[in-house]
Amino acid sequence: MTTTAEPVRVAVPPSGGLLDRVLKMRELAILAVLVLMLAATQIDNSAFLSQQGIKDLLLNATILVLVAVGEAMVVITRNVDLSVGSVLGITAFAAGDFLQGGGNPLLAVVLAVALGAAFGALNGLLVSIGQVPALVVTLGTLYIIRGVDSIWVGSREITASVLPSGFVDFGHNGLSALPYLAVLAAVVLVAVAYFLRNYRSGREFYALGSSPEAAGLAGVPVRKRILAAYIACGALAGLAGALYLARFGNVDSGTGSGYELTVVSAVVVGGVAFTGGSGSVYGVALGALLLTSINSVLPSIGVSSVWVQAIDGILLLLAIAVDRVLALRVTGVLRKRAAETRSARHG
Amino acid sequence: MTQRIAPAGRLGVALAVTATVALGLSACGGTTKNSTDKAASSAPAAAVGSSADPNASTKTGLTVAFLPKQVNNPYFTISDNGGKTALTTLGESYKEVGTSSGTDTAGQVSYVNTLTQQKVSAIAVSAQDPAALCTALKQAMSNGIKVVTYDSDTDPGCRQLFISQASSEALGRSEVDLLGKQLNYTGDIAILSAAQTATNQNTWIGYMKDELKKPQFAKMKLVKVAYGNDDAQTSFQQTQGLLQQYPNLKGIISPTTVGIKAAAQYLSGSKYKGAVQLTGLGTPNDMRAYVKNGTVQGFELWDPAKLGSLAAYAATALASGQITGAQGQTFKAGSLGTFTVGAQGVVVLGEPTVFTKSNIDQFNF
Amino acid sequence: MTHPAPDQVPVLALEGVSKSFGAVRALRGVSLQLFAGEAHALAGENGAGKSTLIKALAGVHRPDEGTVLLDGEPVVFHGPADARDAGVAVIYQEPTLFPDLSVAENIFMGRQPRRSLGRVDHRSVRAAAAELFRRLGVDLDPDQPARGLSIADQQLVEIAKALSFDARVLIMDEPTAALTGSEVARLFGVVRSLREEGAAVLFISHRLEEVFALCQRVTTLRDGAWIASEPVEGLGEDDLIRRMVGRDLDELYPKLPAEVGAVALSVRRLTREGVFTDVSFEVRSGEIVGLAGLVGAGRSEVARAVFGVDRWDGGEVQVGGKPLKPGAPSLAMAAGLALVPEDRRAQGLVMGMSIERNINLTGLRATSRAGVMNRGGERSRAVDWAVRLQVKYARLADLVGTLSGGNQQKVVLAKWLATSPSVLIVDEPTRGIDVGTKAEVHRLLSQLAGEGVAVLMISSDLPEILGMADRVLVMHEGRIAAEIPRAEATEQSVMAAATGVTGRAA
Amino acid sequence: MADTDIGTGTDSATPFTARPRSFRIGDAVRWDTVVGALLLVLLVCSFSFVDNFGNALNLSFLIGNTLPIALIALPMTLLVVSGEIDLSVGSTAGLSGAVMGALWNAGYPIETIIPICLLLGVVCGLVNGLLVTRLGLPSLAVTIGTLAAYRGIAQIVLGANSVTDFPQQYLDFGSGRIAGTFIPYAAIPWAVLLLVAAVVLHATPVGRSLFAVGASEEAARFSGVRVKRLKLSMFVATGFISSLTGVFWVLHYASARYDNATGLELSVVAAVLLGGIDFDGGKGTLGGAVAGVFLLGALQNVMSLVNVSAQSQIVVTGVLLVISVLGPRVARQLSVAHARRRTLTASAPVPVATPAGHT
Repeated sequence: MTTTAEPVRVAVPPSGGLLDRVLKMRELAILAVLVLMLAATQIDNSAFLSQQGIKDLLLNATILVLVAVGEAMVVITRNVDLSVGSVLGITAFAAGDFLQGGGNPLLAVVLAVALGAAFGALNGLLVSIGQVPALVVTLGTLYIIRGVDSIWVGSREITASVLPSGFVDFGHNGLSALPYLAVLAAVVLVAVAYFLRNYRSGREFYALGSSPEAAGLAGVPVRKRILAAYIACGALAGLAGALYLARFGNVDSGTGSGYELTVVSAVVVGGVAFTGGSGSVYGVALGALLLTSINSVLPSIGVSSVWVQAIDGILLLLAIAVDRVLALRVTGVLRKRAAETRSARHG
Repeated sequence: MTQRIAPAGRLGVALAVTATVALGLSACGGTTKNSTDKAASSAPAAAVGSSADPNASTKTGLTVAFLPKQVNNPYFTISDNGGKTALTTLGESYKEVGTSSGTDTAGQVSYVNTLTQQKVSAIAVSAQDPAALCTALKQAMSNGIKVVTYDSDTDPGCRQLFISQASSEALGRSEVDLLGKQLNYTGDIAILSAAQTATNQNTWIGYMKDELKKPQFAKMKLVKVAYGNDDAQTSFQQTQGLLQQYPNLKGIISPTTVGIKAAAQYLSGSKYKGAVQLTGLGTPNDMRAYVKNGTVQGFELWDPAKLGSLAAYAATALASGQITGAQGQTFKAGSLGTFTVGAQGVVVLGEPTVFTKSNIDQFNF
Repeated sequence: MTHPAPDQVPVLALEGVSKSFGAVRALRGVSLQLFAGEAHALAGENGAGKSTLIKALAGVHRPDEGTVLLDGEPVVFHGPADARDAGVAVIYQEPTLFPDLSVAENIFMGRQPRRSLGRVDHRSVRAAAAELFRRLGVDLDPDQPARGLSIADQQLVEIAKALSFDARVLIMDEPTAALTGSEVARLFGVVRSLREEGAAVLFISHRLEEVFALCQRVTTLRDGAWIASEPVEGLGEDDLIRRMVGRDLDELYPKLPAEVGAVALSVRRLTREGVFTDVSFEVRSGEIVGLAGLVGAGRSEVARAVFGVDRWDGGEVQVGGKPLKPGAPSLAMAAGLALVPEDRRAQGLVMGMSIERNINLTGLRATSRAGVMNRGGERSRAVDWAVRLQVKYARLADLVGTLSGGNQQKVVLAKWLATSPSVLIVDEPTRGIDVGTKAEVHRLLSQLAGEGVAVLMISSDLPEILGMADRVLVMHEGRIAAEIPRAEATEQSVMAAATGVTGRAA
Repeated sequence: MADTDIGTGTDSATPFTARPRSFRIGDAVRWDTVVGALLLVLLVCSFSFVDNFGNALNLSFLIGNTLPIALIALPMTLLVVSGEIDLSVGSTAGLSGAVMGALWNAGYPIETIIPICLLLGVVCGLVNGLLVTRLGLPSLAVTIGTLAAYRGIAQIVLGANSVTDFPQQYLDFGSGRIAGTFIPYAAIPWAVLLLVAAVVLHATPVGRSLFAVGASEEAARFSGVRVKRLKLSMFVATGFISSLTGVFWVLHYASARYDNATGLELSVVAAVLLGGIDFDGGKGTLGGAVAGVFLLGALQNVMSLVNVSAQSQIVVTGVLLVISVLGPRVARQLSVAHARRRTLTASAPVPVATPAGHT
């Protein structure tokens, strides 16, 4: 069965995965900035990249990476979840309370993840049913969960002494410079990236964020996917809560407050745009690593911690400005290429 | 028919004009800092009306409200409960209100206003900021409400009494001595404080620096003051930064229960455990695990419960007219004994207790 | 080329289908049968109900009355996905794709071939997409992102999607509007091959010569009602037009001659990189200049640049002899220019606002004293112009979105005529409005020219261009390809210039 | 005379019908009158049942505490109506307070300091506005960035110390009350600004253009509205009022600290949305926003008086916020479904499960 129209063969330059190349370039840019910064710090203070130093860098980043990856899944579907800070706080205390009562650590982590997923489902239902702007709903649930957390926790506190020593050791031990927590976070990161890259529902997250109308037309179950994204984000925030408990050994009613702005910054610096449909979780992990490294780099080169917040803010502004300029240039290139191929085709 | 929208042009111009006019106006002299810098009202506000009558009977049925720097903070929970037990023994009623964040001055002011509204007999407050509460506290005092500060003071003019846990000087100097003994007076040291704007922290650090000028501390050098903002994760990362920036740091003083706990947690999980000494102010329950595993040799604190109950007794004494806050007056504080009002209305609880492996198990707070 | 036997069961059919949106009755008891292996044309004026019919077939709308029949059995499509699973593929004129995803993913979204453990088999997705493009005879790279594709390429992706699930019914809504001569030929080749494989094709186009070249049967709709379904063979073009329009042409295009005055709008060598180059033309007062060309030829872009919505890189625009600074619609309006934009719903009106407020959006300063708007002045201006243009509305405070397409277009015209412009640019003035209102709009344009207004009319509707324009400019790929006076302007001469095939047969 | 414009293929490629919005205007007004009524009911109940709510002292406390949110809610309402948002208002207020403290310590006269702080606010607004309008960046991402940047700069400027020795007559203006009444002095400039904002939004070309830009930016641009300049001036006005609030905050609490007004932005956004301002732009009234601000303020005051803990107050604010946004939309969906069911009763009454196009 051949088509009767004679195919018009015109050599179109192999553009290769232009889309992927742009994405890779974006991730390489963050990696370059990160490596440059760490190298400069190492020159200035040789103890910085010692075994303990590297271990601390990775440990600091694990919590933010987990929550930022969950948040990225939601932002890719063109939504946002501001309640992750409160979810982290309440799930950390829940795990601690369970452990305090003599529960086994593995079950405590599972409990934290389940509780996080439950809050994620609440967010997902509110956003997908009411078709309500996600920022406002999750701002509401941020307050609600924080309030419930402080009422339930009150002035109680989980201290390292009440936790099983194995759990706390797990929090800071590792194989030479590679802490267990970082390995766990890496496993979760790769799993989520693999899912988003290689599974239908994962691709549909991107489709939903890229164009909600086209997604509806293509038969993508919009509400189910939004709900799934929020449940995953809540579950990861829950897991991060359990790991926070292991790492810091201390949880009270204020844990995690204000964390959501850092998480959103990591997601945006990591190349996932608010407009949805683009960016990768690897980029977000690098963004998280970059932000937390700043908090470690500055004290070790003697810059007072006063500067940290200003630098984080300026870094975020730079990232979104660069993204915008990059996007404009890429669209220009694509349009020019489309015009060339068309005129070449029937000159 | 031209139709030009100069939408907000006029608004923008209006703003710029008002700003420049005011700027011009001020050129001809204005109230500057030194032109108005008369001495800030330093004398403690005397209790309104009645002179002190030491043997007036303690009134019952008073309501004393505790307003800690931060609700849900374990340290304040212990101290406020101490106040509660003292008040119930005296037959008064106890109440605790406060903000959930330690740096929400606006919130603390609105709580003082609310308490004034509810016409409580006395307020015991640990101030987040020396001046922010002044207007509100003065308002309360003018409504006949007795004001006592505890743990963290305000300007003397905004309260009648300050219950100091231990004299700031004693605290500052004793922490340096404690660390000096542990390092046998050699090596670089650093301080991990709470929020930059915490008044009691800055006063203690002042005395620590003065103590370090003494000859026996010649070989001990303070290299850095870091701020953990009373947040576990920030204190954690600040401790990390200190050790990375000064690899041969020998000792850390952290005069805040949150800071010392986070530093201890970091040290006990890193290679610096035992190599770097840590002391400061911490609660026995928090630090018991770290004293046992050798991360911390010794630290000190006062008993917050005693501080809370002394504040309660002082407030009741004021409300019953037994004292007015003037220097030299004395009042009984139940099992704690009698206390005399020092200069500027300061009442000192006593010497801090030092906790070490040997005596830590006798304390439970 | 077999003709379907009369007793053959239609693949997909509508029986007595009606659909209305609020007060507007889009379809009234329409029946239509699509047979395997047959190309069926759907003819009708703008606003005759064609798009609503397509959406009923595609499961986007649920008919109020009547049923959809699949292989003769009644069926209910709960959404576009049901229709697609039943083998119905639709190609809209401006396809909705995922701009951030690659072309291959666009085709197979939701139906990606999978390998072990349910994982998407990216290699076979890319390979299948390449195979589909080869089959369509086009060189699109499967990894190319959909963002930035020309409309022609976007349509190819939609067609490839239809091929990918072996669609049994292919519905194409004005697919050739943006295609050049060779692209149209290639598209027809694909349609013919699909028909040979047994697919039923429903083809909608304004260009009657395409209907006669491709289709075996044609159904005509007018004002939402079924007029006729008959074989194309033996049917004359004029009979078809009369069925579509229901009245003869000149009543539809009442163009009165007007005496032409001085140059009101002059455009010199206007250029915007990659969009249009070296465009020069003049419009005199009292003259209606038609601007024809294919979709994507750059006509709307020129209008937007002249009006100041977009900046330009080179050239000069003069209104009434005075040069105009680029990039400021407010300055253009002050100089007496007005633009009725192409997309009525997104550019012409603020859907969330009332009729009164929409009309006054162009006269905010005019109806206010000392910076504060006065309700009375605002109301009288709106009522005056709504009545003058015979807008049918219940209350001025109603949302403009509740009006029919024709009335909405009148509100846009009212909004701009209220600024009494000396130069009026109208972009697709009668797209998607009913025949009755269409004639009124044309009468209004002709009357305006008579009063000395210079009118530049952009339209893809050739009969409208030929009927209304004193002079016809034709644009092709961003350039002025030809200037044809009214006497010599015919469909052939204009289309030849528009598709860049000057001289050679289309 | 049937016309099939709605959802025709040629018009908008998306086959989804435009959401029938016939009662949106009615709906928006209805919501903000609901909030106004709620506020009245709350005040009446509190006057009668909550003891010592009604006296002058407490009312002045209530107004004093709510003023910062009420001040910033004015420009924020105009900004949200035009479809944008500014989360950096709290940090701008903090920065202007910090600069005020630093300059005061450096010995500058206060009459010079205050205009400088206001000018600083204009600059902060300009930065936000230019990034959003010239570079076309989303205002949410930009203002999250400037929230951190401005707060960081404030920390650098003032760092450890908190400045408290401002001249007494300014402090009195900041926290004092007009003799005999419960009206704080500072409420007067706020009332003036409220009047200005109400006139600008509801009775001037600027206001009408804001509604048009919020409802459909492209249609507004095609009608000659200078969208970029309009949005820029809204950001500048927000920056200016935020710095004014920062100055008021310092005088009201008699202390300039870098962490003043932390988290204020979330309270302002919550109050404005509670007042019925549509987050997607194009709808809402200033009266609704002010009602939202004072409903939240009064609620918090009353809850503290009846000893409701701070934590549960947070929960109440969160619940109110979710209801204020979910309420109108769900109500609309119910009535749309109801309307559709009515028109469908003729044919097979099958519920329409159209995929939810996510707006």
